[in-house]
Order: sequence, then structure tokens, then C-alpha cells
Amino acid sequence: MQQLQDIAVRVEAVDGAELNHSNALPIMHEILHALQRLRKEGEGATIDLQSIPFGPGDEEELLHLLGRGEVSIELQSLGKSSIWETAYPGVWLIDHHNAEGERIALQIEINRIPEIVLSQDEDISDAIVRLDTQLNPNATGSR
Amino acid sequence: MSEATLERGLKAFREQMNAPIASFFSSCVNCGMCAEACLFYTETGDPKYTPINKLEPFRRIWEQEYTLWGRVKSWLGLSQPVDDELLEAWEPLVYDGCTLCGRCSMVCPVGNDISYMIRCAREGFVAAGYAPDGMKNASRRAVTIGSPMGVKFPALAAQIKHVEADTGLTIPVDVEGVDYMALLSSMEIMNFPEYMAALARIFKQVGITWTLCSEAFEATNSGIQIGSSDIAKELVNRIVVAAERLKVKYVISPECGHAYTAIRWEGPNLIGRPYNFKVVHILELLEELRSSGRLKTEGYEDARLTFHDPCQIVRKGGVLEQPRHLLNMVASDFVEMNDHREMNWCCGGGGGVSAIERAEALRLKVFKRKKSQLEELNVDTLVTACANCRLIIEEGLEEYRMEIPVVGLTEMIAEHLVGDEKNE
Amino acid sequence: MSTPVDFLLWVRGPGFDIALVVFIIGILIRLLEVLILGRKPDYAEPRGGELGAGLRTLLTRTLPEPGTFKRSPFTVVGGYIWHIGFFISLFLFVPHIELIDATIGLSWPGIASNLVDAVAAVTLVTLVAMLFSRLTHPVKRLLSGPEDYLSWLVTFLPVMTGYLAYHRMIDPYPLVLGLHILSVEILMVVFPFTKLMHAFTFIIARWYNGAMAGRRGVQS
Amino acid sequence: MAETGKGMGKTLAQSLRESGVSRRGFLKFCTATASMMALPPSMAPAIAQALGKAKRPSVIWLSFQECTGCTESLTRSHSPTVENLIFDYISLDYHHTLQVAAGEGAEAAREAAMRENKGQYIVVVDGSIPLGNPGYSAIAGISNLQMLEETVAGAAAVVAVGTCAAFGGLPHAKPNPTGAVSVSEIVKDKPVVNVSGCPPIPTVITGVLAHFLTFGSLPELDALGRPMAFFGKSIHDRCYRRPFYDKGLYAETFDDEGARKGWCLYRLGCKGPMAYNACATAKWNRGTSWPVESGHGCLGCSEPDFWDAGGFYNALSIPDSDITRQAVYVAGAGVALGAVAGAVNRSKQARAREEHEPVTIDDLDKRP
Repeated sequence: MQQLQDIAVRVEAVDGAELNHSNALPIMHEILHALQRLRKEGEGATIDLQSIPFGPGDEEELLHLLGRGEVSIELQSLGKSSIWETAYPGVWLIDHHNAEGERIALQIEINRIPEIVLSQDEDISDAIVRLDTQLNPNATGSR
Repeated sequence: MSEATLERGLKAFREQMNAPIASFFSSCVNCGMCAEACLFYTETGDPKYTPINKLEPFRRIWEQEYTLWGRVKSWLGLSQPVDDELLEAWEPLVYDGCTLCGRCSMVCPVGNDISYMIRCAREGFVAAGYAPDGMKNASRRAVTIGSPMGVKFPALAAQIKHVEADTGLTIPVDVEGVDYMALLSSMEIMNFPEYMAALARIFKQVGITWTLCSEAFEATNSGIQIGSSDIAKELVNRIVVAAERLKVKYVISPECGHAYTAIRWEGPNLIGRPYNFKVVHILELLEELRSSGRLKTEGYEDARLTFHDPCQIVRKGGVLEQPRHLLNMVASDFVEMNDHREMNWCCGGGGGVSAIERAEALRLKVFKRKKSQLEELNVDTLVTACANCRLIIEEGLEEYRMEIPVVGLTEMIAEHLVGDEKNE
Repeated sequence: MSTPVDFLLWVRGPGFDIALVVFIIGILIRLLEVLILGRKPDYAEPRGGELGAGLRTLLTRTLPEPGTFKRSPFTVVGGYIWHIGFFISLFLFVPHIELIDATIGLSWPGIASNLVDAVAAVTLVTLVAMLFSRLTHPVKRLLSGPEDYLSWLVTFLPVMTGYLAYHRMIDPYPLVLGLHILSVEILMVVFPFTKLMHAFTFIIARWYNGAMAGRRGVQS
Repeated sequence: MAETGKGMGKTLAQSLRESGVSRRGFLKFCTATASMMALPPSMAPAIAQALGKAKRPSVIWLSFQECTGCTESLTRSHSPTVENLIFDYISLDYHHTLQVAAGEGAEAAREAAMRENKGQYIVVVDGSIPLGNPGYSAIAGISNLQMLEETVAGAAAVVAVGTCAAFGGLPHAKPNPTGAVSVSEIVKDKPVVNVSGCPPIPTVITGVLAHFLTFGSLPELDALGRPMAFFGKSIHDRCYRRPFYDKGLYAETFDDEGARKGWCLYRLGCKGPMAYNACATAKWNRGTSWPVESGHGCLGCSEPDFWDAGGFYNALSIPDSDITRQAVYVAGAGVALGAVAGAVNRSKQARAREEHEPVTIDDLDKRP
């Protein structure tokens, strides 16, 4: 069956400028302030773009303004997540999708590295167990 | 015999109500701007002299008897009645504190003609017996003797003799069929006989046929001032009867403000019909003579002089430009006051106030407005065209020790007549 | 009347109907009870015409006489600001134009809502200043009675509730919108019975003033 | 609340971990949950902590006078998503549209869930309750009112889903033939959350359930009992077309230049200013669009009495009645009454003139 997202939705533009509902610019300002705070106080910040009432074209405009930087990360956990640093170092875009490929969150994180990219303690502990089991298949509870 | 009672007063108020007054009362939002136009407020600073406040009794009659909502409020007992106490309290505001100068009527943003309303309100006051003694006495003298100052014809005849002796001209009296019948005010007869002389000289030069009337020489009308149309009608009627008997074409209103209002604007309505003659103010006549080239003058006054616009002649009479043209004919240094023409300030003694003895202190106080206008200009001479203004201003100048001569415009013109033997 | 929406529906429905009936009938009664009084014929020979002079005064009285303006600038300027502000808010705000269009079928372009908002804010401040002046200026204090303060209040409330509604300062919106409409209905009901009538009768008054003066050859 | 109950065994975090989801995946899930609950991203760690302890609550779903649109909204538009993930971790023990069991078996499941989770379970209701004739709507011979009362008796909280359950909705619209009322008019002794909308936004339904699942409590509510996180701001406040409203740029018809340029739809009857909902951010059809973005004004479907709040295409500011015609009649009456008032004035004036007694100089003085 055809998926809803397969139906092409084309917004009939009157002219290009009309489609920008100028929601992108305030967010750019918010990003600037967060970036300044990050450098001064080392404190990160996250902006949930799904809580912002974007009109047609706003998201595209924002992503265009932010551009792409040097780092791209792909995360495979409960579906794919695309993470990339924008043209402004310290400003990251995080695009979470579920197993069906639907977006479940779209965020901008202002940080040295997005929190979700860091390896988690529980997973590291788990890794130790698994690695240990693999290296010492006969030993029991060596740790 | 009838008598003045509250009931008659209320009836008179009711009788005066009409669409203009109802629209005025409906429109007032108590913004208080009329106060700033009234010299009784500006010079005393007492808010009770705010023009619209002077109309409170009349306003109540309007609201309670001529508006639906006001009637409902009255039935519910929410209205304050108009009673003797109220009229007594307001009498000094309506009479002593208003010269009917009409300046407030020029500034009201919603367009209320407040001085007209006060004129109408006085009908109610006088019918209820609330009018100042001075004005009552003037009215009595006007009706019984023929002049508010008690001037009888023999007194005029004596002045005529003096003037004739002075000028060598004849002052015609009771001549039938002439073009013009001149009126005089008592003040001109007693205080400023030079006006009569000026008329005689000017009319001789331009060749106008004219007369005085022994039965109707008095132009002033106390009925207009006290606010009784009945008395005013009786006084106007004397002039109408005389003018029609002498078959004149014109009646000349003299240099007296309210006389002009009485004979020119209120008269026909008081007698209930148009006249068979025309009424002109002396300045209107002179200007007509000047512009048609019949009136010729020579020489100029050297003195720096200004003109005091008499309210009833200028603002409420419509004779605005004539005095300017005439002055420019004989004056080389004529300056206007700051507020002039239809925005002039009253001398403080109009509307009958000059007849109220008890108002003298107030009158002198509000004269300060004219005083400061004169001080701004630093003039040598003040010209005016109203005997009452002239007298009031002279008194005021004396009180404040200012030495500025006050002259009548007609006399000044007469002083410059070409070919008059009096001119050197 | 249990929920704000019920309240809004009432003020937009029966409430508005009642207010409109009182407003229209009241104004017509007030105008006719003035006009039908008429005036006596004037037999004095006129020096000038009444009609033109009356119409001219109708317009010229909109501007203050310069001397009076100098003596009471606050009343004049304040009066201008709030009247103009009130009319801009009333007639150039698009939701109001929609209402007028629905009522009498006339419509015209509005102006930017945030401009109306700024104007309304200035109007509010001015109205408060005018009230203060009325309470403190000796002349205005003497003249003013309950009716003057009632007139002020019913004029102030629609602007204030309109401002609150626009800024959604009271939650939920149907409540504040309902309050706004109710305040206008109160204004409409009070209007014919108070000096707010001057909004209509000033035309008659100015005309008579100008006509009476014009007849005598004076432009008042 | 929502500590252990029978059949609620493991915590959500444990279940996820056992199904091979990494901590990182769990954090991603928490991020999505925060976004869904309209909570700030900074809440994600708190959600992670809470979900680490959360147990699987039992949910009983009751459908009364409704069109099933609410259930459609929740289910039909979804392939498995984060909402479904949530649903995997609640126990939907009774939903007569969705469940396999029928008849007595279904009712038995409801009774079992009520018994086993007494005081712990959540009741979700869609549809209004008729107070007129109980026969207007009944399930398994039990009237809606009776079923609601007995089910709610042991519940922890009630979620009224859809405008019918929240405010009476379409059945409640005039003339309300069945005497339909909302859940909150019957349930007075339990917390009731209204998730209004016709239908409500699916993520809002799941967001509320997620909140209960996550924090074990109900979210903050507005005066109408709706979660502030979703209903705290009006459509108008969050509308991307709001700048056009401020600038005074309005579409006059649905096909004019203004409409094509996406100007404000106020004049076309948009009820955005009085409607409180999250459409502008949550959007519909998985974020595809929402009514205003599609070029149609908001109907205000999440508000009480929205069916009776005037025409959908009438601007919010205009009254409901036919004022123009009414004004003509009223003006006629006004002229007639004004003529009467004028005549009364006129006669008073005339009488005063008739009764006029001339003032003479003899009666100038008032004689007592």
C-alpha cells in the first residue's frame, strides 16, 4: 500500500520569498546566544524544532541557513538517526527517525558533541561483559 | 395682578426650550474649555464662573422635562429639583458673572452657543423674581421714564441745544419722511454728547436727511439685559412705532452694543414680524458712505491706537470689518490687540453687568483682562464703538491708574471730515 | 452560562441583540426629541446664510481656537488623542470591520493589528490621564457628576478589554472576548441616556451655532 | 502512585533493555517522548529516570456516543511509531473497537482488569453520555452512564478523549436530543483530563498517557481540564500566519491572492483566536500539515459548544443573529417612539407658551 509520505505534496509558491514565514531568524538568534553561553560557561542547550510553529518553507530555510559542517554521524538505534555538525561548529542537527523511517524528533543541540553520541555507562558495562564473555568463553564471572 | 413666582420662572424656562438649546445641553461633555474663554473665570480663577455651570438650573429643566430618561429619573426621585434656593444661588452667576459677550460660544468644541443659552435662561430667572436690583431698577426706569438712566426728552433737548450751539448745525427732531432715524443711548446723551455732534457733522457733509424722535430716542433696551422679552418688546415697539410713523427708511443703531442686538436682531422677533424699515449700525452706515466715496476725511491721527471690539457689535453683531476700514481712513498707527474681531475680550460691563451695583468689584477685577491686553500693546489711544464699553473701560483705566484716552470711532471720523469748519 | 464559551455565545447572541435595540431606539428617541422641538421663525433680516455657515462651523469646530488651546492644551490634545485613538481602534481594526460589514454591509480596508494595538495603548493611557485631570482640575471637578464618570468608565472598558483580549491577558480567550463584547454592549446601552449622545448631537449643536452666527454675518 | 500492581511486572526500561535496545536507544526514545509530550528537551534525563522506574499501567477504554473518529485518529493514521511503543508498554485491557474478545468475554476482561488493578488503572472515554433515555446508547445491555460510573469507581484517573467526552461535542449540540453530557459532568470524584478535539491529535492522546506512564501523575491542566502542555496556547498564538494578522493582511475568499499567499484566514471565519490546541506544532498526518496550513480556517473543534458557536465561515467577531434586518425594524420602532417623545416635548413647549403671562415691571420683584 502506498504510504502517506509517498504522496507528493507540492506547495504552490507564489514566489520564493512568500514562503519564508520568518520563523528561522529568531531561532538563529537563539542559537547565537546558546553558542556564546557554551563558550563562556561550557553549558549546552537543545532546541526542539517540533515545538516551533513552522510554516511552509521555514524548516528548509533554517536548515539552509545553518548549512553542513565537517562531521556527520549516523546512529542506528530504534531506527536511524542522522546527526551532523552545521556550518557553525558547536551547532549540531539531530534528526531522529524510527524503524519505519518516520521522523520522531528534530533538534538542534548546541554542544561540543551531542550527548546521545557519547557512549553510555550502561552500554559500556554491557560491552565489558560481552567482550569478556567472548575472550574467555569458559571463565565464569571473571570480573 | 400677576407676580414673580417660582412657577412662572419654571414656565419661562420651559417656554424657552427649543431644538438648539436641547442639542446644546445634549452635547455638553463638561470638558470645561468654555471656562478658559470666559474672563470671569480667567481673572478670578473661580470655577463657578465656568460658562456652562451658569446654566445648571436651565439644564435641570431640560433634563427633567425634555428628555425621556430625565423624566424617568424624576419619577424615580433621582433628580434634584429647580427651586427658589437654586435660582437664588445662581442669580449672581447668570447676571453679575456673565456679560453675554459670547466668547464661550466661539470655543465650545461641540458647538454650544452658551451665551445664547444664558440669554434664554435669564427669562426664567426674571420671571421667578431673581434678578439684580440694579437691573430691575434700570428696567423700571426704561419702561416708565423712557430710559434706563432716567433721561427724559427735556434733558435731550437741552443737550441738543448745546450741540447745536457748539457745531452751528441743526439737530433735526421728529422730522417726517427723512431717510434715517438716529437712536442714542442714554450714556451718549449724558456722557458723550460729542457723538450727537459727530452725527450732525458727518450727515451734513454727505448730505443725509435724518432726524431724532422725541418719543423714541433711547436705543438701549434693559429688557434684553434683564432677560425679559416682554419688557424688551415694549421698549423695541416704541422705536418701531416711531420709525413707522416718521416713515423713515433706516433706523441707525448708535455706538452701543446691546442696543444693536436689541433693535437689529431680537426686535423683529420680539414684535413677531419683520420691520418696514432697515436697521443699520452707525459703523455700517459710515463704512457704506466711505466705500461709496461719499465720506471724505483728511489727515491722520498720530497717536498709536487700537480698537476694542464691542462684543454685541462685532462678535454677535457681525460688524467686523467696517471699524477696521474706517480706522485705517484716519489712523496712521493702528494696531490690533492680541485677541480681536470675533475673539475679542469683553470690557466686563456688558449684558447689563454695568447696571449691577453689587457687581462693581467683580467687574473691576475682570477688567484686568482688558488691562493686560492694553499693556501688551502700549498704545496712546483706545478707540471703540460702544458707549457702555467706553464708560466701563474709562472706569477700569482710572481704577488701575492707566492714562489712555478712550474715544468713539464715529467722533474720531467726524474730527477728520473734509471741509468741516471745525477742522483746521 | 456555565462556560466561557456559553458566555461568549450569550453576549454575541441575545446580549448583542438587546444592546442593539436599546442603542438604536435610544438614539432615535434622543435625536427626535431634540429636533422636533424646532425653533421659532427668525424675522430679523439676515446678513448671511445659515446653511453654509452652519456646515462650516460643523467642520471648523474640530480645530481648537488658538487662544483656548494655549490656555488648556492638555484638554485639547488629550481629547484629540483619545478620540482619534478610539476611532482608529473602533473602525480600522479588521475584526471590527467584519462586524460592521455583517451589520450594515459596509466594509473598508483595515490597518495592521499591531498598529491598532499601539494606538489602543496610547488611548488607554490618555483616558486615564483625562480621568485624572477631571478629578483634579477645579473646573472639571466642579462640573463633573456621576454621569461624567459613568461615561468615562463605559468608554474606557471596551478599549481596556479589547486590549486585554488582543494580548490574551485573560484566559481563556472566549472569556476575555466575551467581556470585551459585553463592555461594548454596556457602552451601547448607556450611550443614549448619557452625554455620550454628544457623538451625534454635536452635529446638530455645531450646525445651530454656526447657522445662528452666520445669520448675523459672523463665522463662529 | 502506579507503583506495583499485579500484572505490571517489569519496568519499561527493563523491558526495552531485554529486547536489545541500548541505553543510547533508550535516550533517543526519551527524547522523542519529551518532544511528544511537548516538554522541553532538557526534561529528557528526568524522563529517562522516571521511565526507568515506570510500570505498565492498565487502561480501560470506553466508547459511548461517538463516531469512532477518536480511535481512528489514534490508530488508523499510524504505522508503529513512538506512540505505539508507548502502547506496547501499557496494557490496553478493554477497547471494544480494537479488542478481539466480544460479548461476555469482553465484559469479563473489563471486569478482570478493574478487579486486578483496583485504584491503579486509567479509564479513557470517548463519546458523550446520554442522560435522556438510557436506551439511547448501551453496551452489552449496560447503559453508558452505568458503565461509566462502575468503571470509574476503581480508577486512578479518567482521560476524556475527544470533544464529545470532554464537552459533550456533537451530541450535545443544540437541540441535544439525547441529553448528552460530558464525562466531567458525571465524574466528580476522580481526576479527569480532557483531551478535546474532533478528533484530538493522536500524539496528544498518547502524550497524556505517556505522562501518566512516565511520571505516574496527570499533567498540569487548564481551566477546562486540558493539559497545558498542548492546550496552553491558542491556535492563533502558535499560528505561522500570525504575522499576517498583525500586519493586517487577510484572505478575503478561499481563492484570492491573499489565500494563495497564505495570509491570515480570520475574515474567512478562522476560530484560531479562541481555540486552544497544539495543531500548529504537532500537526496532523504525522507532521504533514494542519487545517490552517492547508488553507482553511480553524473550526475551533477543541472548544466547548463549537458546533453552536456561530457559522464556521463567519468571522469570530460577528454576532449570530440577522442584525441587518433586525436593525431596520428596530429603527422603525425608534422613529415611532422618537416621534412620540418629540410630540410630548412639543406639547410641553406649546403649553408653556400658551400659559405665558407677560412679565411687567410691576412684577419684577418676588413677593413672598
